[in-house]
Amino acid sequence: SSSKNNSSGGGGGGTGSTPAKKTVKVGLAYDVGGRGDKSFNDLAAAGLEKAKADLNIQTKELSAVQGESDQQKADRLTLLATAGYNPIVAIGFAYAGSLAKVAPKFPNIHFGIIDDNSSKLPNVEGLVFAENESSFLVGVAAAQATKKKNVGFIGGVQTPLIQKFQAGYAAGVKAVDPSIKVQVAYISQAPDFSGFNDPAKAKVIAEGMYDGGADVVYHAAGGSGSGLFQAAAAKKALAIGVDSDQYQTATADQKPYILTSALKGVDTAVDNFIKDDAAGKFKAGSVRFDLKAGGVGYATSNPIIDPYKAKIEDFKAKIIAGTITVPTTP
Amino acid sequence: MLPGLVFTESLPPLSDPAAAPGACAIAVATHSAETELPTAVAVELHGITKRFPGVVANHDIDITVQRGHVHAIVGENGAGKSTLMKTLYGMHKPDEGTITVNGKPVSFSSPADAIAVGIGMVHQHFMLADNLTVLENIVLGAEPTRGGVLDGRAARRKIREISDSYGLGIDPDVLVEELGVGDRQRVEICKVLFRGARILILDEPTAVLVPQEVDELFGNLRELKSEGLTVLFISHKLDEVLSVADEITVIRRGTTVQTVDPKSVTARQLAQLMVGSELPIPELRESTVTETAELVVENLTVRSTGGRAVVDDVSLVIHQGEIVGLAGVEGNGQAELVEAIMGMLPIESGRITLGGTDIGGWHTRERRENGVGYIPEDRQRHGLLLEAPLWENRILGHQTERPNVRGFWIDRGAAKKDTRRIVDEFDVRTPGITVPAASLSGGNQQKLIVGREMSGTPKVLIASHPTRGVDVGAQAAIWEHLRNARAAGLAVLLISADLDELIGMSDTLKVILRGRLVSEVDPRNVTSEELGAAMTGAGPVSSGEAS
Amino acid sequence: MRERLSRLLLNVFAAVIAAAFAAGITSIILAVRGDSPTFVISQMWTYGTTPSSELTILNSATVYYLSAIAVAIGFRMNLFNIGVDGQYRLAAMLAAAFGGAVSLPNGVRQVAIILVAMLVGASWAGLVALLKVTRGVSEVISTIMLNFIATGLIAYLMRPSILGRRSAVANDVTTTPIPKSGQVGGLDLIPKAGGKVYGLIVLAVIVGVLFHVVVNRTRFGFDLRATGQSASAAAASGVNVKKMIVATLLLSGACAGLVGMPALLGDSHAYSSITFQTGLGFTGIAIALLGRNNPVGIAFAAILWAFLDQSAQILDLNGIPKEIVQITQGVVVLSVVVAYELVRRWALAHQQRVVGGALAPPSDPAAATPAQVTA
Amino acid sequence: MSIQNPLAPDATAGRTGPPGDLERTGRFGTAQFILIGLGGLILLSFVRAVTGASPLTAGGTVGATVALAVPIGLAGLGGLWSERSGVVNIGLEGMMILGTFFGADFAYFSHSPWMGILGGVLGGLIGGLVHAVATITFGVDQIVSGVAITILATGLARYLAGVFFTGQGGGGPTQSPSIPQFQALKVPGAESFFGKIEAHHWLVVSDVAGLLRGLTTTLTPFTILMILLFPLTWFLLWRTAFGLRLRSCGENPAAAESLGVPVYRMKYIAVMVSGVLAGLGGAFLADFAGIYREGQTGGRGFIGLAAMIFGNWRPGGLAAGAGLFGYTDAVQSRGQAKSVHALLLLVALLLVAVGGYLLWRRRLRPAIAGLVGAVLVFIWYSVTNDIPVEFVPYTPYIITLLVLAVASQRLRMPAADGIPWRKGQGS
Ligand SMILES: Nc1ncnc2c1ncn2[C@@H]1O[C@H](COP(=O)(O)OP(=O)(O)OP(=O)(O)O)[C@@H](O)[C@H]1O
Ligand SMILES: Nc1ncnc2c1ncn2[C@@H]1O[C@H](COP(=O)(O)OP(=O)(O)OP(=O)(O)O)[C@@H](O)[C@H]1O
Ligand SMILES: [Mg+2]
Ligand SMILES: [Mg+2]
Repeated sequence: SSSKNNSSGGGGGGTGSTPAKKTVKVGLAYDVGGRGDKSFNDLAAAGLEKAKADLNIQTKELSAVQGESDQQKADRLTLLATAGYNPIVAIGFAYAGSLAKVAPKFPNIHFGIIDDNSSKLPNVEGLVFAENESSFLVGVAAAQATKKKNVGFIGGVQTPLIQKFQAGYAAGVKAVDPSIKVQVAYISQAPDFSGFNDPAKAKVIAEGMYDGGADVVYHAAGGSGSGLFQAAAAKKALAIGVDSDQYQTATADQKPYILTSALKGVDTAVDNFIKDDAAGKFKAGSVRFDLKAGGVGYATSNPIIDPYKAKIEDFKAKIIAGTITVPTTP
Repeated sequence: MLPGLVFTESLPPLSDPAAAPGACAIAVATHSAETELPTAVAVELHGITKRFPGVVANHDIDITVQRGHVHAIVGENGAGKSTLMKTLYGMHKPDEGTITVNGKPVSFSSPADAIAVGIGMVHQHFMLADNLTVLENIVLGAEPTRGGVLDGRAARRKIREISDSYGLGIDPDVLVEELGVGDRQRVEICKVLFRGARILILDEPTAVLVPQEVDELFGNLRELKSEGLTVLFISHKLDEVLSVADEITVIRRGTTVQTVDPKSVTARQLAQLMVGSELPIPELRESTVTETAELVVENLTVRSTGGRAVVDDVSLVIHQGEIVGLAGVEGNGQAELVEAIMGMLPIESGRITLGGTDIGGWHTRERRENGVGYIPEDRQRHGLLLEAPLWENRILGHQTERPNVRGFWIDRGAAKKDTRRIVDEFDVRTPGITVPAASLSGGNQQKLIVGREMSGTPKVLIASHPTRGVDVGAQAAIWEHLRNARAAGLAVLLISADLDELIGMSDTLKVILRGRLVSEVDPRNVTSEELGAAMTGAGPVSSGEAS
Repeated sequence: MRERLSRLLLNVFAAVIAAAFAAGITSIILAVRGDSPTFVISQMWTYGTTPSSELTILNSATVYYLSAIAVAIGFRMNLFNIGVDGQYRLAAMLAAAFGGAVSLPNGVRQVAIILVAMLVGASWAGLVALLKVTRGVSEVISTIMLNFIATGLIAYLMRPSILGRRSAVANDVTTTPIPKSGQVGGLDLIPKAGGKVYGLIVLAVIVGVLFHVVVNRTRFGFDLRATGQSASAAAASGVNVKKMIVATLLLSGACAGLVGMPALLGDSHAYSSITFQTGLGFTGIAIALLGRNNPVGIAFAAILWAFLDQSAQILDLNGIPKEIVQITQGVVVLSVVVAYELVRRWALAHQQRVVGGALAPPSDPAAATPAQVTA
Repeated sequence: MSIQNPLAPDATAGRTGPPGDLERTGRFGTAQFILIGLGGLILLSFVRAVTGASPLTAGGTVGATVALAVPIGLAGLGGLWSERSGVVNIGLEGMMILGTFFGADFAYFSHSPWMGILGGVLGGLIGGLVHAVATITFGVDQIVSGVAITILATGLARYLAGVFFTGQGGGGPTQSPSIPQFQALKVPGAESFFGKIEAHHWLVVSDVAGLLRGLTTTLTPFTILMILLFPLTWFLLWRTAFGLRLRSCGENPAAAESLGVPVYRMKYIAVMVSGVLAGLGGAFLADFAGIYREGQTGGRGFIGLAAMIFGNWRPGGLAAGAGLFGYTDAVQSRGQAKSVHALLLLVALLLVAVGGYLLWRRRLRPAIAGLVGAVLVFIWYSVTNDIPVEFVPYTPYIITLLVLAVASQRLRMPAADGIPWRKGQGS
């Protein structure tokens, strides 16, 4: 649905005193960690920055704290709404419950929410991603890169969302070669979210996987992921990043070992949502950012991925065509 | 008590014995030392005043202590003895006055300063860490080291030397926790000697000791004296004081009353100087013993966690109106026997019956509900909630009984009313019943406990050291209450380290040794020396040997 | 009564000193960073006192209160129940599953759910008691361990094949939602707040009153406090200390079980490991001690805590890092307890003076008073 | 001679320990410890062989055990110092958080992991100092102060991270950029030599090789230094005059004061060292992870506290507790469900051993309980192939609790632990 047809410039009905840019007040409610978390929230922030290139944006960004109640989340959204921000983007499905309570009170404000499509309200748009599809593709890459027919997956916290990554990855690996072994580990269980912030533990788990025969390990563990990259560099084995292209942010000694990353276009989603809304193209319901829509994908910045690209593209085409349906649960 | 008290200067020696009310002729100490060099004076306290919030604990005190003397200080509970000694030991600074040690004026800001000039103190309450060894307790603060490392061998050697030369019999490597009170007392003394103290302060060192141990201690003191050490000695036991001291200073209500020569004063006169009253004598009047056995203990055995029989096949009958005394050196199973009777320790075998009912399987609370009163040995650990107000302490141990409770509820009104009754009847000196128990002096805490345990007509009273550390006035009151209750048919088990109390207050007297009842003596014709001998197993008492 | 009044005044005085001190420290930090302290404080006050903030504060405080009472029950007996966190999470989860599964008439259902929560909380705490009285395991360790184990157990039980329900649309696993007939409606206590106060705030009040009555007015409470003040004296007085440990932990756990109820029955209606509020057990520890384990004190502490939580939200909006408030919270706790302590010392000295005066020194220093216990 | 000794059997009962010992040692001597260790190794080797769960004794597991145990052990050691002086320190988590931040901060900006150690020391010291001022000078409830410090440290670390790391490649309020790390000291040739033996999966021999491989290839200078702190602590606290004075403050401060020991000063030192140790634990964590990450301590401070109690307030016991925790954590992390399942067999066998020992000591009731437990665990082991994955990350907690439930607890905390002390109070 909403694709890359960015509203370039003021679009219709520009009220701007500025010649080209329309002024919008965008409110962002981050999940725990907020801007600067070098992960999910930062991707959203990047989307906001992108939107700034085209729009004259006043932003207000608030973030959640660990262990807060639904009501505190609702208050955060209300705070933004009453301060006149419109649209408001809630980053993370943890806001689903509070949004359901707040949105009806502000029928004239448009809300976007990442990773949730449960809302049927007329002023809420859910922005969800096919993480399983991007994970499938990096699974295909891993299956080709492994020499020992043994790969690994590290999940930060065992939640349905992270299991979606696991399911797609395993399916991708098996699609190439069903005999490849997939080791799976989660660092913690919800509501113990320490698994997203424990690089030491991720390092130990990754070392265990490499020692246990794996030579490619994929993580969906947020801030713990750096532990995987360290282990990979130390063991001279391969690792796969998540969400953003982690090859770009890795240290020089780790770079050679980062095969690829499963990309999740939270930035694109936020960017599009803001621009579409500014262009008067807000649509209630939900948008799914999948391979087809270009909302997810895999990174190719490390040249060592090149030999495997053909096959990956092959599978990608099949998924887009619908001949392969990627599972969402392991 | 006594208004219009005349405070006098203690030095030069008081020549006006009439200053003390009751004016008996008290010979004044003559100080041969006075004619000697000034350096013969070890300690001189002059004009010492120490105030606490609302209390003047010491007021214008003057004491001169000769080198090589045992100088006793006596006074009733709260007279200010400990406060004065703590001042001398640098634990707090006096508000006024000067301290001179060995002719030099000193000003201490911590015990370390006092230790440095050769003063050592054995405190009224033990200052020992249970979980450390004797050696560690002794060397603490004055550790011999070699290259920073604790030199255990040197320390051990030095402790053994001290122990041998003063006959202290100390084993440096035991945990203090495992020691009885007598040993603890000796460890305290050794601690002081280890630091090379030449001036020793002993604050009520004998309160917990039996006569033999007291003799031992006095032997040690004489030993020290002959080495030229000076001893300041506090005690409530006046005969002891008379036997060991070279000089006695009486303190009353914070100030020195008089310094006297022990050779020319009697215990009675001392008591009068202290409190202005007669020395109370523990004694029972006519026998009230009945035929009805109230508490019967048969073949009771209790084992320690290590499996040893700490109470070994003990049988005991206490009739209504009878006080059964139990004599024994501390640590011979008295505490365990009491705790077994109270249901605080599991019994291995044997029966305990109360008024004919077997109570062996009952819980402590049931026993108490059925009329067993309990005055514990350690009042602060077992008898009181120090931070709770007096009226809550009235409830403690009787929290299922009227008037404290009505059904499920605490009856605050009634409990407070009854607390007031106890405070009045037992002369507990307190400004009110809502102050915390900790703010009462030890003697008054004890009176509260005695009053509580005697409320509600108990059938049996287990009284462990009911007058320990209590001054002569309070002692008399407690004895009187015991006598009255006995006359009303109370059965009492009395345990005490004070042999005069045991002999005077018991209808029947038994001796416990290594967990066994070894003999029964007739309290009417036994001396404390004989009893003491029986307690140590040195020989059975000839008189009244019964089974 | 006069005594009580003066004690109350003293505590108020302490609180004022503490607040001033905390404000001072925070001001310094703010000033270093170049923000105006007065601006921040006035912002926080303004936002914290809006009706909708008041609503959130009251609701948060309700939950904090229950948690702190659960902790305080243990503290009153010298037991350190760090395990409230695990207890309430497990209780909320199982009670939610129960509430979603059974059908009972309205009214009965809510009560049944609450009872299940209390039962679960008590059982999880009972494990601690069992380990302590039979095996001598320190409750500090066992509760820390059991908090983590509860997480694993909840995750296991929340498997879609067991008690969980995977949402078709959202990325969440929840228990079956409790239908209307099992929910507890809110109260319209604050006009214009745009929401309702948890109906179970009533439960919190009842728990507070019960806590006070049971602890201070009953035999059981006396035994509990006695054991807390001196286990040896309590044992000698006939209290069965082991039984008391079990009873206290069961009660504490049952109370912990209630912590999740206001939100479950009044708001979320289902348990989700991901969105259900966590960490309340730890907040409870701080609040219990801040409120000095006293039901009224805890109420004030809970409200203060909730106020700081809530009013901090506004700082983000003004570009001031919110973590400043976390620092403030830490400082507030410290300065409040320091002020209490200073006032307590002052009161003690004062009491000594009074007692000393009542006994008219120096005529009889013997019975005078100090409250410090000699070692 | 005293008359007391022969009369009071209590006085001499239960005396143990050689004369050279300043404090009573535990029930086990060095020889017994070695024997138990050997027995454990054989048992472990047997279980590894039967179950095929090689992570149980792999060289990498040794390295992981050490890496996971050290931060916990250091936090526990911090607790030990503080509590030995009579101050309960529940703020270890907060001090550790400060250690992670300052450790990473110093290491990053100085480009030297050694400066990270210094950072950890400083960070912890700040926390320790606050705790000391609050609890010692102001006599604040020690638990409240600890809780407050943890809250404060969380806020402070985030605040400072925002200030220092924003704009530094990859850093921000929640994490630092990658920081320079210590490299493992590898004994030349050890890797391949022991590795080969290990690969044969011979009973015991391969397991020992695994152990040696771990020790010779995974330890960094930081690790070694931190491990040395355990014997150093033991030495300082139990063998020096300073240590005696410090411990006496935790046992009976009134007695200590009456002998001229400066109680406040000793407590201050202890609590500050406590903070330093916890801070080092944090710095170690950051060094091992190669990054500061908000929340990376993940409750390790509390687990350290538990390990300290587990170890009965002694460095050896604490090391055992932390080691047990680190080992099970390493096994579950590296081997996941299968290895944890294998641990069930180990638990069953250990229960048999304990039951047998108790039977030999004629302690029938607990012996039977132990054996019944063994049978139950064995049944569980044999009828399942796995344990639920949800429990896997929590294996260390379950095992620790089980060990505590089985081992009878003779805990002895310092007598004056947690009781506020005021100068002159004992007078
Ligand atoms: N630290 C203190 N603070 C306040 N008052 C104190 C303090 N120490 C002692 N007092 C008061 O000073 C008075 C004298 O106490 P002190 O301990 O010197 O008595 P004592 O003569 O040793 O009595 P006892 O025979 O009971 O040992 C007591 O009544 C007590 O109330
Ligand atoms: N540091 C202190 N602060 C306040 N009061 C104190 C202090 N030390 C002692 N007291 C009080 O001083 C009084 C005398 O204390 P001390 O320890 O000498 O005797 P006690 O054990 O209470 O009495 P007794 O010797 O008669 O049993 C008691 O009332 C005690 O509570
Ligand atoms: Mg005294
Ligand atoms: Mg006294």
